[in-house]
Amino acid sequence: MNIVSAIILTAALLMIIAGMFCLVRTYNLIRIIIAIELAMKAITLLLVFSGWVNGNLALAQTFVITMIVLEVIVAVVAAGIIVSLYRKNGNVDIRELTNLKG
Amino acid sequence: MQQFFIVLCLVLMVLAGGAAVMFRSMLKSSISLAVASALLAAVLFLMGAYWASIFELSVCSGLITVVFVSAVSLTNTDRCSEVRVREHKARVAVLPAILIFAGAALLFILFNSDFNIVASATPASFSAFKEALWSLRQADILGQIIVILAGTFAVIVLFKERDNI
Amino acid sequence: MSGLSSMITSGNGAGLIWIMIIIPVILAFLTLIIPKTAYIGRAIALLVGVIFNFIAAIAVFSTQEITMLLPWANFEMNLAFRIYNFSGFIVLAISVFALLIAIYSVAFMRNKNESGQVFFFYLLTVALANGAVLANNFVIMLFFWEALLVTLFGFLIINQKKNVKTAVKALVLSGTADLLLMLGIALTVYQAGTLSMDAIVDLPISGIGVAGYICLMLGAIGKAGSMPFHSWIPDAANDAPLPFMPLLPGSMEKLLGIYLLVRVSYNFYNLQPETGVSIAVMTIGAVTIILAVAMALIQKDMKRLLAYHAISQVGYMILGIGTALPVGLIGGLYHMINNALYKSCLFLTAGSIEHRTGTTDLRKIGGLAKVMPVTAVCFIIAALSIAGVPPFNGFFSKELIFDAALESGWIFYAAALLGAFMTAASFLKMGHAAFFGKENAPADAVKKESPPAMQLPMIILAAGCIIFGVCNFIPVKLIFQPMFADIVGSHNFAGWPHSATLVLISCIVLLIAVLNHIYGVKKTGQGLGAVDHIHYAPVLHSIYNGAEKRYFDPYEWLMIVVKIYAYISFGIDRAINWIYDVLLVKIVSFVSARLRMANNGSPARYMVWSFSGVAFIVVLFIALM
Amino acid sequence: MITFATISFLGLPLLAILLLNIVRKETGGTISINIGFVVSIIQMIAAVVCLSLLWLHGKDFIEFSLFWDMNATLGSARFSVDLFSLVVLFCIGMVSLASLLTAKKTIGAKALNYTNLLMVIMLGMNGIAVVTDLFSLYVFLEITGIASFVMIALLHDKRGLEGAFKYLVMSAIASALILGSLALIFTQTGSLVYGDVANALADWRNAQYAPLLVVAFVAFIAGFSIKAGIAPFHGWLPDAYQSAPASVSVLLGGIVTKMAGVYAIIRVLNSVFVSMPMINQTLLILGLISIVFGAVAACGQRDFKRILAYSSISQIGYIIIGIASGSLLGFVGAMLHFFNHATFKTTLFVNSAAVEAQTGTTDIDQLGGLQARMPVTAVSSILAFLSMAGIPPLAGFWSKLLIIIAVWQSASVAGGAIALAASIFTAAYFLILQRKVFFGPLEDHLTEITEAKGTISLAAVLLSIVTVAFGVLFPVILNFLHLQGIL
Repeated sequence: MNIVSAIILTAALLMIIAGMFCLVRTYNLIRIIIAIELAMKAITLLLVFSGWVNGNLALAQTFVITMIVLEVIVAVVAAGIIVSLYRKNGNVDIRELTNLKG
Repeated sequence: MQQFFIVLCLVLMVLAGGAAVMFRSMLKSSISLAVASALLAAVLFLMGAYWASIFELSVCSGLITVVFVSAVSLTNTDRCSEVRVREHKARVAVLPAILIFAGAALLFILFNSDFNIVASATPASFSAFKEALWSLRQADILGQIIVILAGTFAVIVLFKERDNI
Repeated sequence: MSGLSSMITSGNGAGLIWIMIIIPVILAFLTLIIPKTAYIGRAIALLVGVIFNFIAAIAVFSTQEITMLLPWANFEMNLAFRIYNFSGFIVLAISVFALLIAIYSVAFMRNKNESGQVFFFYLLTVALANGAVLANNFVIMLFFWEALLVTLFGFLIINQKKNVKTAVKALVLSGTADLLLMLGIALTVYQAGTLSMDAIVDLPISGIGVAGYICLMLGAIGKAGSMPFHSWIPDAANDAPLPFMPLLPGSMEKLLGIYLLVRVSYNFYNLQPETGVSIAVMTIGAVTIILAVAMALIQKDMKRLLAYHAISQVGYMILGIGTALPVGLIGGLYHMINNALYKSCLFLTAGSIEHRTGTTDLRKIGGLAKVMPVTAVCFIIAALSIAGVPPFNGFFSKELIFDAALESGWIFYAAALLGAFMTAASFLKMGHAAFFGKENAPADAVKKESPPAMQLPMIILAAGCIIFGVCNFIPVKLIFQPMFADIVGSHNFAGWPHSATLVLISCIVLLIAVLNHIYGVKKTGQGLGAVDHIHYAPVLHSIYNGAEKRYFDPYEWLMIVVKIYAYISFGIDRAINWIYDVLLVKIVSFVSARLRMANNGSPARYMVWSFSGVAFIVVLFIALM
Repeated sequence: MITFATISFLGLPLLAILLLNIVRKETGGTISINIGFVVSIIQMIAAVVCLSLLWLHGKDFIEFSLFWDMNATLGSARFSVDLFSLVVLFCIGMVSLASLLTAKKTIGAKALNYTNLLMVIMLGMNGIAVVTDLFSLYVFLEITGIASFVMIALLHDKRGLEGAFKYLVMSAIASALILGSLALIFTQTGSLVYGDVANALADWRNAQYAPLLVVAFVAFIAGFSIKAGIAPFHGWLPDAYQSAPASVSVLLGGIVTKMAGVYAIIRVLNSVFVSMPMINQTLLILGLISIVFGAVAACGQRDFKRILAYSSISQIGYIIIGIASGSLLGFVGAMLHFFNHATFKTTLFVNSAAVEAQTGTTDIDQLGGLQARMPVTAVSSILAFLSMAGIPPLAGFWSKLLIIIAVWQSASVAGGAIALAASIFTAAYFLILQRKVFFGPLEDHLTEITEAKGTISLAAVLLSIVTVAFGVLFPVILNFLHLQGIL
């Protein structure tokens, strides 16, 4: 068992846990996106780690780059929706988002 | 020595991530995220993934932070701090559940796997990277083109079009 | 003839089968489309259909054996047809009767509103009957067989609302028979392991075979209109449009039913004489003969009387085939074709009288022999045939059946003789009442002979009665004996009956019938009352009364059972309904209200659900590992 | 011919986006919708052409590439179409057409943006259908996702933004799960191309990092379950469907979530995770939960579109248990139910769009007796619902039958019985909806209502014809599949 591998995996898991915890706990819409970004950082780490482990780092890097592009677009769209919601509701509180239920 | 730096950066990254969760101010939170991202870029560099590292540094810790900061400033939410009312017990109860499952998964992996690192010390050469990106991942390149188009339309719909209310 | 066949089939009979099924169907829809004002168009469509069918049937009859197989669906459900001498003959017989009755109908249905529907169902029936006879796969046969039920129902509900009851009755009774047939097919296929009809040969009638045989047999005789599936036929005689009676109960259903009965008894299963099953079949035949003819005796309406005879004559065929003796088989088949000839002829004469007088009630008509001589002569020939007077065809086939019945047991012979007596008596009565005696007709009657188009089929059928009687070697020696050469052997049943004693006894029975008639006419003073002394005899009177009130109608019994069943199931139904309507609804609405409350629209809650879903998957994985 | 047809799936919408943004904005509206018509119709034709060419040449699949030819080394992500993806591509064209027909009357000034995004979403879905690589699958999933968030928020109303945000958050969690799982799988396999992964996983219990793979499978199932909206991962789905504009919910309900979730699961189970009883069993149980949950929850809803959303959850369950049965029969059943679901659910969403366009509401308590006023809508919705409930001559019956037989045969008699029994609830919410909306006395404020205009009714009629024809001709289709050796 390679100690660095263990630490990388643990760090990735801690980041994911931090992200998920923040996701469930927070009331702020922007922080939800930050939480998702945190989880995505961990995933990036995992992707490069897997390439590092199996020796196919070049392929892993192409995955990471494509993923980053997607991540940015998601963040932009999310920010756009949040800003629009702010214009409608006057705040960015997730508890306001309960018009649709049942 | 390289491995020591990797571990150090990882620890710092986790700390920065924790800070991003814990800070009450959204601005500080965003900046912590950017720091975590930058540290991640360092880790990637140390692992030999240079181009991924460059992208991470420029796009994630740069561009996304800009997006967040502008969103925060547009919505004036930096001041309104987190309300820490625990209305939903289920939402709090989920934390131990996540921890237990994650911990179990980690232990399960760590004590059952055997990692033989094939090429940890040899960073991917540029030609290998180029070969991988251009010759093998045609679909992803098309995907990137389309997603950028999608982002453009999203910006048009969400920002440019004025509401008629 | 072979030149013609090769012209149509172009060397391959498969196309012929398609033509026989598809062309009538297309023309059937054409008759529906053609408007009422263009009656001539409808008539031409009908005639083209039946003539085409006739030509194709000749080609079919003259070709060699052809098997056609088109894979259609899984599980061996192939679109398989087979032409061989027996099925070819039945198809030919059907086409002949269809042609003659169509010519008659064209004249009869003129200026009637329902002609379009009648012709539509007429052609559809012909097509389906062809398919049912030629099918070589049980599923395909069942499809055509069941579809015939639809056209039967269609015929019966064509114009009048009051027919609905009769139509439902016919549907229920024939449907029951078809259900039994389906069950029989299931049992047979289970036993034989194949759906292909020509691959099922001589299964033993033992164990499950008994059930399989009995169900198939009941299905077959149910189509032929035997007891206990008969009671809709007399009602239909009153209500249905005229072409229906000679076409379906008169000829086609007999041909189909007996065709299947013969195939079931001699091909699929191996019916042996003197076995319990054989006696059971003969009993059904004997009971059908006596009961139906006894009812026929007292009828006052021509069509209704003929309908009862249509049932009774089936009894002879079943009796003959049920003996499982070669002579009985040949007699039964010979009687089948004879019956189709004279019974259609009789229905056509009844129709001819209805056409001119507007009624077939024997109390309202009389002495028509002078105004309708052709009809009268045809009627007399057909009546002599059905009564079994030599040298007409009925005589010869009945003698063969008598022969077989006597060999199987004197009681069956006695029943057949009693049936012969009553048949003769009832036709003496009917002929006397309708054509002789005092001239009598409703006021609006047209007192002249029917048009030539209606005379022609009657004349052809009457001539057929004579030809098949005098030259009985044509059907017996040239057609039936070669078909069943493996059963009959080299034995020849054609020519004059070999037992002079039996002939003598038959003649005595006929003589008694004539004497009885004279006695009855003397007593009541009119032809119609010729059998009143039997009708109003002490014990028989009350039985007849009951029968007229339908106390002995199996359909009525069935309806009583159904009513009781309905009453019981109503209670059960309420209980089940309560479970569905009240309990289940309450549970569902309760649960779904809870679910609505649980979904409070908060994204965090959705995430919590998802995380618990992940936990659930982990638990499942651990459990499954 | 075949190159042209295959390339058109990805090339044509791209071309259309170029064309759309060249035209002047003032006249852009109607022209853009018409360009959309052309694209979706060509897509349907191309799918049919490819299908017939596939059968003519007797091939199982056609591989193609867009920009340059790739040599098939480890990790090269080519495109490929086979029977299932062509059926799905046809569905995409069909549902897009229905959505466009609905949009023509309802979308108004947003036509250009709508069509732009529709082209992007079509590209995303076509990509999901033709890729042969798990990572590319993720990329196109994400594209489809992003375009649908924006489309839900297209009208910029409060509810739309809310639904879009909920979908976005859940979808992002799903992406994280899927991508994490892919990273772990990549550790083991060194490539994410379907075939390579399948080969590498063939002996996964003895593999080097096997525990990683177990975690990867859990994350994988969870991620795709969120995308597909399988209970209990379904939370976002009714909200997104309800809040979207009429024409967008046609698209979402008819095809988008099925592509993003269900198609991906079927594809991956069929060509990557071959014969892994653990995954199949898990999906079978999740599918059964989904069937019962969706149907029961639908019974209590008060909104037309929400009922349809919950019924989607239930119907997705059927598709999932079909593929989870692991047999070929189950696969064919799932494929056909996918097609049927695309048909009848689209019909129903078109109907809800018609009701919304004419009465201004989808709340079933405020509706009633519309049968007399909107006969086309009423009849087509009855047909679609009967098909969904599995009433014999209609299309839904056959696919459901195949699925239940397949589940039954895979030694899960209880599963088959539950799936069968849940049809009762399908009938129940169908009756509730029909009684409240179409049957009964006409509400007073609805007396002025007329049938929906032109294209909406046209879409409903066309889809109803497909439902009925497919049902009636089904034995022929089954026999054809049998003759082709597929079943």
